[in-house]
This record gives sequence, structure tokens and C-alpha cells, in this order.
Amino acid sequence: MLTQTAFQGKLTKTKDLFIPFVVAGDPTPELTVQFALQLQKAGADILELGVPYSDPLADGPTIQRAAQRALKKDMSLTKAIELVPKLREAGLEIPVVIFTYYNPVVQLGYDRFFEMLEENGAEGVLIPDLPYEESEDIRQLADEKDVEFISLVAPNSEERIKRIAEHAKGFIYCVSTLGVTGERNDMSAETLSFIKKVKEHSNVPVAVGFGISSNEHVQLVREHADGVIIGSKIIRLIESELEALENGREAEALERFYKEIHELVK
Amino acid sequence: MLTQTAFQGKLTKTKDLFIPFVVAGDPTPELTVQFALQLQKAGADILELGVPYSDPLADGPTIQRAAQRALKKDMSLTKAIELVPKLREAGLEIPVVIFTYYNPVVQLGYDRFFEMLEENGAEGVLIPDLPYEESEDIRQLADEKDVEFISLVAPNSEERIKRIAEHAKGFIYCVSTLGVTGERNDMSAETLSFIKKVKEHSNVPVAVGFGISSNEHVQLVREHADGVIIGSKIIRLIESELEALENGREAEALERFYKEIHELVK
Amino acid sequence: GRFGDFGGKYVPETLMGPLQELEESLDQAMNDQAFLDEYHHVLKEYAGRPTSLSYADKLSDYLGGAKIYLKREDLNHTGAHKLNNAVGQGLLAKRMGKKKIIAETGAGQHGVASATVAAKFGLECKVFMGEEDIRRQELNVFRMKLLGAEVISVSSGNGTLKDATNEAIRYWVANCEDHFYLIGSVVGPHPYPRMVRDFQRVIGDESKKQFLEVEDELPDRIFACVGGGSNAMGIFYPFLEDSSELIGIEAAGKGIDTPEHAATLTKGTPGVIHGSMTYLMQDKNGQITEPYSISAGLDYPGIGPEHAHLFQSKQVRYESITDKEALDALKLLTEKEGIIPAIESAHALAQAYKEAKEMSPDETILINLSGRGDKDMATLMEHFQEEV
Amino acid sequence: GRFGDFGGKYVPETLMGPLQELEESLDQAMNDQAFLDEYHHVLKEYAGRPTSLSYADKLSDYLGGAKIYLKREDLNHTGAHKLNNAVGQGLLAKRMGKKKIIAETGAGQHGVASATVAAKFGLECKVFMGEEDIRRQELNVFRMKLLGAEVISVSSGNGTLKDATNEAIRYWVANCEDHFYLIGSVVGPHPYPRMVRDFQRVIGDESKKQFLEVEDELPDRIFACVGGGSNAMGIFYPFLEDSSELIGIEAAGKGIDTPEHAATLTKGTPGVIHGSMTYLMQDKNGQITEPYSISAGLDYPGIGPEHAHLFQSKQVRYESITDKEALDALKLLTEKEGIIPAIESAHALAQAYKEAKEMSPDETILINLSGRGDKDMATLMEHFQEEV
Repeated sequence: MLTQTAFQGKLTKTKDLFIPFVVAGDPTPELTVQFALQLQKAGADILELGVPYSDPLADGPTIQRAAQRALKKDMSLTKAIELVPKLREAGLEIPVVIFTYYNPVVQLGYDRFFEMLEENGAEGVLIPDLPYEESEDIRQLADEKDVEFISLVAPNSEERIKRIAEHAKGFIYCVSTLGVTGERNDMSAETLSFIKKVKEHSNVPVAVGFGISSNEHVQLVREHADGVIIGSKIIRLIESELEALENGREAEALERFYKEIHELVK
Repeated sequence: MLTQTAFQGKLTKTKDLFIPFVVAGDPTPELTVQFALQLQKAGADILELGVPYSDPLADGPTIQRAAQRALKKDMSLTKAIELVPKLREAGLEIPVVIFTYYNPVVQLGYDRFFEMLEENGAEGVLIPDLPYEESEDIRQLADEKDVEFISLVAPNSEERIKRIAEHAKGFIYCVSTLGVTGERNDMSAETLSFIKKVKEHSNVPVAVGFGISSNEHVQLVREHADGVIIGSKIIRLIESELEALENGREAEALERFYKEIHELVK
Repeated sequence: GRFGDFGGKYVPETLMGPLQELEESLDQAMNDQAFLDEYHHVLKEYAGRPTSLSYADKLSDYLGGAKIYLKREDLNHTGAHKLNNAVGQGLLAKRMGKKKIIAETGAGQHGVASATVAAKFGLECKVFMGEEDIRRQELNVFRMKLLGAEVISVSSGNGTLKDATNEAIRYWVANCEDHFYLIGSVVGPHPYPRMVRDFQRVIGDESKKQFLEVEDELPDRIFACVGGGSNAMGIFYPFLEDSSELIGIEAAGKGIDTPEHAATLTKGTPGVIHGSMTYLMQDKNGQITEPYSISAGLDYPGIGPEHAHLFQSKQVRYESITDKEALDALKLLTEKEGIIPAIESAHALAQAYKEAKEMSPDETILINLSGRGDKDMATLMEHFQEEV
Repeated sequence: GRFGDFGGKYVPETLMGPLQELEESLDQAMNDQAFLDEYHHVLKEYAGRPTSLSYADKLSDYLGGAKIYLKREDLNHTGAHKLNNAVGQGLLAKRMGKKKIIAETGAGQHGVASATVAAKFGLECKVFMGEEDIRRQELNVFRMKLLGAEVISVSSGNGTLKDATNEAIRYWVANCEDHFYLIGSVVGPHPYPRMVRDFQRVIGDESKKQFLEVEDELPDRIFACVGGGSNAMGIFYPFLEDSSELIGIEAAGKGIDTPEHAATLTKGTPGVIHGSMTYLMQDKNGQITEPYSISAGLDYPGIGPEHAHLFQSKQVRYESITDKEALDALKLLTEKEGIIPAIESAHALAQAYKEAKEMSPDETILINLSGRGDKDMATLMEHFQEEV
């Protein structure tokens, strides 16, 4: 029974969530805004706004490439957070989760980090290299600031699944396949039984990510989980528009992107 | 008091000996005969006929080069010995000492070696890498065959000088300077005192070699020793005629060689 | 899993399970005399331990100060201290039933050590190496292949050690069920820094025993170079409670006032790298920056978390030495003692020389000569060809 | 100065004095406990002795016959057994008041060992090396120079080891008053073959003690490669009176039925080379011929006179191994045991493998792993690049 939905009241659904991931600044901050709007148009419920990092050790090559493109545009944790009001201005209404590696947060400092999240209106935060055991302080702070601290859980989290799920906020991010982010073409029975186990202990929607790249995947996940997280596949779709974008065919590229996403999550 | 002169009666002088060294086959066997005749004409008393060797570790670079030239003409110990009758035919009358490293002698075998010396009329043998202690058998054989086995003695032979000198046959070869064969431009007081010491114990003429390259050297040696051995300097004079010889100016080359030798030992 | 404020496990959730499994297996192993006996047996009969403690008489005389001793890790099989740790982790992998190991490498020394134990213990071995390093270290790449390892070229980032480590961690995340990740230094998430230290402390344990035998007292100062810091932790650890002053030497590259250095403690700030809270070199946004040192083994933007703690608690003094000072120190040791050290180790030598001169002849110095210079010949030829 | 029919002093008269001086000094030194203590002290604290005796478990299992043990001279400082002898002669030179040493070298291993002890003992060092070898072994040339030695290029003959040795002897003839000639193998005039053997027998002495400790009996067979033959004499000598069968392995190059090999005992005949009566490779006129082996350390047309004697008296069995067999043996050891041996040592391995397979698991084999393969990487890359 789901008791928490939160995101400062902005998330009202607890089922069939579509949670896309984009890298802030890929290929430019302006285009990130445009891609985010297409995602919202295609039905996104929460936006994961990735902060590019020099050493993204939980990411596969697709997202690494996106991070490199964004870093070349001088993107950073603070600039990514500051992109949130621009997203709002442009019409984005869904909650935004800042997806960042831990080190930039350490450098910024917890106080300033949460201050910035508040000032810029970001509703959630996800730190892929800050596991449950290392995150007690920041989870507490997030609670105080009414920011959803998203936890990840993996099939091999074993007895920790219960603990993580019970303390999860916003939604819980299930790593569907062992491995770094990327696209895979099948989903295993073990993954499904893992999702079931998470749901037993979780008070928040259970979303599944890592490797979802086709409408078949999406349908399958929907049957068993509360939400689907799509990262690499979206980055690849953006990547495939880079040439068009460079050649001034922006409208056409965004339209094509929207259609692809629509097909993916229909 | 010199009691031995020998060389099968062919050496009658015991003073003012001029003992030149040539490498058999340098640059060709035929020319070795011609150079030998010039040396005799210039007053040579004994000819040291060097056998070219692949690893002449008592020789300096000049004689090594000569050996290489001769080896290219397929010269060997047996062929060098067989050159002796050709020298005689051409008019060489002075005694011939076969100068050879030890290994070719080992391969030929002592019996065949002395048989060949006898058959071809070589009167002496000198083996630079067969010191007194290793040469008892061969010295005895040489005595039996009436072949002069020439011994070397060096300033650092120390207490062995006496023993070597007392058993010396034919002449005794004093290494004037420590070192391998080659030309040097001065003679030291120590060398002279060394010669004196050898003479005290020797019954055969005492000749000095290693480094004699000018008429001044020759004069100096004559004052103190019974003979002068000249090797590298002669090889260099032959070497300087190689071009002329290759270009068919043989008579001119031999004449120039004779004059140079004459100047050297006058 | 902490050393004061440093250490921890800052890793993707997927690695939390494997790290816990590792920690449990490690704790069991380290309490199992049979395991420890096998580890020491392999070190003695295979790696050649104990390594010598050499008194550098000519060097000491030349500098005219303290008596200088060298702990000769250059004599260890494969030419550096790296093997001690690889043997320990290799045996642990076997014990855990893992048939496949992965390792990261920069210049290739840890890659060679890993490939070596993989061959010796019959394990499959994948070594992650940056494509730029593969180009620069052709010989070590070939060596690893000859030992039967697969060398995986990493093209992300700048194609150097940092990127190879990232990629090894990614591969481990995806394949942690049957793969053992053999980390080469006292870095990474808990329990790696502790484990690697415990597999390297044999250096310090032996040194202490050997030093007491010849000098009947402990060295006044102990010097070791620090990249990730495993040779330094290895020799320092058994002396932490003793009177000996401990000095770690970082690579100052072209100078700590230039951007080209690897002096993490001297110039870096705290943060997270490769799963561990420690000091690192980063920009104001927390992006990790590229370090520089002539010595590939010190060319790392982080440092073991225990060093960060020992730095903060002032239990160890950290200094830095430039490329040039290290090369000069290398040359002096070569000429005076007939030992060509690794350029890494030469950083420790350079600092020790400076201090030895100011010390009295009844004082003593111990330097960890962490490896031999054979691997550095190409670099040395470039720098010294005209001089020699 | 004889081993049966072999040995002796076939040298220019000028060297007779220095050889006598050497022999007297050597005899005094070898009877002086202080000298022997210093020799063993340097070997232990500087060179890293005793070297390990390693049981090659995976290799033994793979071959399925005798238990194979390796005497690990590759772990010796500078990477081969060569240093044992260089230390001994270096100390003797010092004792004799000679401040300058000369040495010959082929691939450069003995040159490096000589340059090393020269640096350590404060001696001036000239290394004679063929110009062709200088070209092929650029790295070792640089290493010697870095150690402070002067490398003298020898252009006579084919510019290889034989010529370098000739030239070193010539230089010694001219400069014997203040120079000590440090010969690198059990060759040359008396007392060199005996002296080098006595400075290398530490290999066999240690092996015997170590083997008895682990197996409680002596090895059934002992294998060592033979070029000049110092590593083989070193390990064989202490076992000469024992039950162990001794097998020396020569380089068969491209095959003993081709002209390209270095199998001196197998195909050569008695004669004199470098001052000593022994077996050598020569033509019918007694001119020494050029040997061939892929391994620079075995590429020598002579052999130590004591080996000639042990061959004639059948106390040691001599076999020969081709380039290809040696390379295959090297690869197998690398893959099974994580040890890359010198190509020289791989000749001993190859013969041992052949015999091990035919032996029973309760029989034992000891192989002298005379050096490490680091120096051979360029050759190995050429041969194995496509395979690995």
C-alpha cells in the first residue's frame, strides 16, 4: 500500500510512472530544456536531470558521452540546478530530480546544495554512488528540506532490500539488471521476482531502470512495477539528432524525438 | 756469452739481427713472397711468417686487419707452411719462423705439424699464446726435430724470466712494452733494464719487439739488444701499398716498400 | 570502514553486496592461520621474500649525514612491491571460489602482478588499461598477454589510470557475481584500503625485524613515495605506534605551483574518488582533474584514505618532489650503489637525501625502494642519453 | 689449472704474471674467512640471496610426471645469476688494490652485473662489447652507462661476444698492472674457470639445502643451460658427488644439423679458445667459427673447460635444445607459473619438460632458472606478437 507520493505534492500518480533521464547541457543547456518539454509532452511524470561528471562510474558509454558533451559546455552541479527555473519558465511542470555523483555535492557542501535545490525548485535528488549506509546525514537533511532523496536498490542488495525499501522516499529506483546504465534487450525472471520483493517493503512507487530500450520492455515493466526509468535509450535518441541540431533543423529534430519517445512509452 | 745460434746452421750472426714479421697471404700469397724478398734485400736475418687467425688475441688492430685480408684469401696454417718452399724458390735464404696461434696447431696435431715444418723447410716456430708452462711437450718435440721453438718474455714475467731465458732456443723475443703488437713512439728506461736482465740469462740472441716503428727505435734497441723484431710497422707499410698493388703498379710498390724498410733499419 | 573522516564505500548500490561478501571472506581469511600460512609460503617460495635490507654505505658516505638503509622491494618477483598484494588478493579470490579476476593498471606494474598471480593460481584475468597507457607501455601490455591475461583498452576520458579504474569498476558492477576485482593500491571502497594495507604490511614487518637485527634500534625516519600509497602504507603501518618519523613523498611533477603535478595531499582537497572519501585533485565544481608525474605509478589524482587520515592527524609528514629531483636522485643511487630504482621510488630517495644531509651519522634512515627501474628505461634514456 | 685434459693458461706471456698474481690473491682470499663473510654478506644484503626454490605445481601437474622445482636466480639483483660472480670478483679486485675493472659482454647481462659491482664497490669500469651487440642491446648499453661504466665498442670480427672477449683480453694485456679483468663465465685461462665456479657454487649449495628442507632427499635430475656454463657449474658443482643426475643443455639454434647453432659439446671439437683448452666450434683449419642461438647468453663458440671434462668423463649428460623448443618452453612456464624466464634458462626448461613427462610423480627435478626474461622482451614480441 503506497502511502507516500510527495515531490512537494507535484506527483499525484503512483502507477504507470514514466521517468526519463537527460543530461543537463547535452548537447546545450537550451536544448536540454527543449528535450525535457518533449518528454513531458510524451507523458513523463518525473524528470531525472543528470549532472555531468568527469568520472561517472555508474554509467555506461552512452551516458559518458553525453556527460562529455555537457562538460564541454561548462555544465556543472550548480548550473544544472539553475537550469530548473529555466525548465519551469519554458513550461515544465513535472517534478525534477537532480541526478548527481557525490563528489560535486561534497564540494558544494550540503547546506549550499539544499539551499540551491530549494531556491531553484528542484524536488528530488539521486546520488548513484551514495549507498544507504553512507547517506544517513543527507537523507535526514533532505527530509527536513522536503526534498525527495531517491534510493536505488539492486537484485544483489539481498537483506538490505528491506531496509532500503522501507526508508525510500519519492520513488525507489530498481536496478533491473546488474550493471551500469545501458540498453539491454531482455528482462529476466529474476528481475521480476526482485521487483516483487521490493514492492513488498516499499511505501513509495517502485520504478525500474537500467536497460529499458523498447516498448516491449516498457510494457513488461508496467505490468510488474509502478514506473519505468529510461536513460540511455533517450540519450541515444538525442545523439541521433545531433547532426540535425547542428545544422539548424531543430524543430524537425525535436518533433522526431517526441515521436520516438511516444512510440517507446505508448 | 751466446752459445746457440742454430736455425739449422742458417743463422750465423748473433748481433744486429733484423727480424721482420709478415702475415702469410697478406694481401695475397704471391705478394707475401715478394715482400719477403724485399725484406731480405733490406737486411732481414730471420723472417717471421705469421699465420692468420680468426681470434688473434695477442695482436693489435693492424695485424688483425692483415689477418682478415689473408683469411679472405683462404690462408691457413698448412698453406702458410707450404709457402716456405715457394719463398725459397723465389730466392729467400734466411731462416723462416712460423708464427701461429696455438689452436690451429692443436687441430693439425703435433706430429703432422712438425712433419710439415720439416717437409717444407721451416726452421722455427713461435706460438704467442703458448707460454712456457704449457709448452713442455712441444718444446721437446721441436728439439728432436731441430726446429727452433721461440719463446717470448715480458717485463712482468718476473722470476720466470730466468727460467724462460735459460731454456730459450733460436732467439728470445722480448716484449718491449706491455701490450699487444702495435706501434709506439718511445722506449722506456724500464724496458732497457728488462732487456739487460734477459741477456744475463740467455744463451741465444735477445731480440726486442712490440712497438718498434722508427729508425730511432731501431738504433736504440741495437745498442742494448741483439736484434729487433718489427711487425705492425711493416704491415702498415704493406697496407699503404694496397691501392697501388690493386692497380697493377706492383714493381713501384715493392720498390717503395724496400726503401721504407731500408730507411727504418739502416 | 573509516580512517577518521576518510574511507567509506561510495559505490553504486550493485557493488554493496559484493563488497560485503568480500569483507566477510576477508575477515574469515585473515583469521584463518592456514590462509595466512599459504600467503606467507607463496611470498617466500615464489616471490622471493623476505626482500633484503641493504645498507647504502657509499651513498651515506657521499651525503655525509645519516646512515641510509634501503628496503629492497625491487628484488620482489616482477620487480616491485605490487606482487605482495596481488598474491594476497589472488589467494582470497581462489578461497572465495572466484575463477575470474579483473584489475586496473596505469603503467602496467599492477597489471603484470595481477596477470602473474592469475597464471600462478589458474585464474582468468582481464586487465583494464587506458588506450594512451597501452600505447606508452607496449612492453608491459605484451608481458600481460604473454602471461595469459586479456588487456582491455579503455578509451573513455584521457585513456589513463583514472579512466581504466572507472572502467574496471563498471565492469565489476556488471559482472560482480563471478569476478573478483583485484585493486592495486590502498584505494577504492572499504575494505580495499585496509585489505591492501594488510597484504603490504609485510614490507614494514620485515623491515622492523631486519633493522633491529642490524642496528638494534628503529630507524629515526622512514621514507616512502605515495601515489595511491600502498608501498608507503605497507612500510609505515607496523611503525605507526613507534618513535620513527614517517615521511610520505608525493609527486610534485613540474612543480606544485604549476598545474602539472600529482601532489594530492599537498595541493588537493577532500572528496570522493573511486569509492572512497579521501583527498583528491579536483576543480571547483568537484570534477576530478588530470594529475601529472613523470612516474606513471604516482600519476593518480587520489590517494588512499588512510593516508588522508594520517595527513590530517599529522601522524605522517607528507612532502613532494619534482620530476627533476627524482631523476637526479635516481642517478645518484645508480652511481653510488649500483641499484637502478623505479622513478616512483626515486621520489622517496630525493626527499631522504635532503634530510639525510642535515642529520648526524648516528641517526638512521630507512627508505622503501618500492620497485626497480627496468620499466623506466625508455623515460631515463630520453632524459639522460646526453649525459651518460 | 686443469680439469682432466682441459683448462690451462693459453695466453700471451704478458698475462702470465697477472694470472699468477690473481691465483695467489684468490687462494689467499678463499682461505680468509673475513673475505668469504663479506662475499656472503653482500650476496644476502645486497643481491637478495638466498634466492627462492619454487615448486612449480601447475607446471608439474600439466606435464603429469616428475615434481618440478625451480631455483630462482631470476630474483637475484640485476635479474640473473651473473651478479654472484661479479660480486666475488669485485671484492677480490678491491682486495688486490685494483681500482679499475674490465669486462666483456655479449647481450649485456655480465656487463650490467660488472658495472653494478663497480658502482657498489667504487671501481672504474670498462665494458667491451661488440658493435653489433651494442646495436642490438641498446637498453643494456644505456644501463651500464647510467651505472657509470664506459662501454667500449669492438668492431673487429663480427662485433659480437667472441670479439669483445678478444678485445678485453688485448686491453688487459696492455693494462694488466692496474686493471682487474672480471670474466663473466667459467671460461678463460686458469684460475678463471675455477674462480667463477667457486663464486657461482652458492646456487648449488643453497639449492641442496633448500631441496633437502622441502623434499628430504636430493633431486633425481638437475637441469641447467650451458653457454660458457657458469650457471650450470654453479648448480652442478655441489652435487657432483651425489646421486642426482646432472644435465647441461646447449643451444641447438636452428638445429644441430644446420650451421646455425651453439652446441659446442654436441658438435664441437677440442681446442683452445680464450686462453683455455676446451671444446669449441671451429673449421678444419682451427679457425673459430661463429655460433648462433636466439639466446645471446648461449651464443658462444666455446664452453668452460670443466664442462669439457665433465662431458668427457660422462659425469654430466649434455643435450641440446632448438630456438623454437626454448621459446615454447618459455611460454609454457609463463602461462603456468607466472614467471617469464630468460631465453637461456628456457633451454633448460625445454629439456626438463621432455624428461619430466617420462618420469613418475614421486621423482623430482630441479631446474636452474638462471635469469629473468625482461631483457628478452623485444625478441619475444617478435616471436609471439601474433599469438598472444
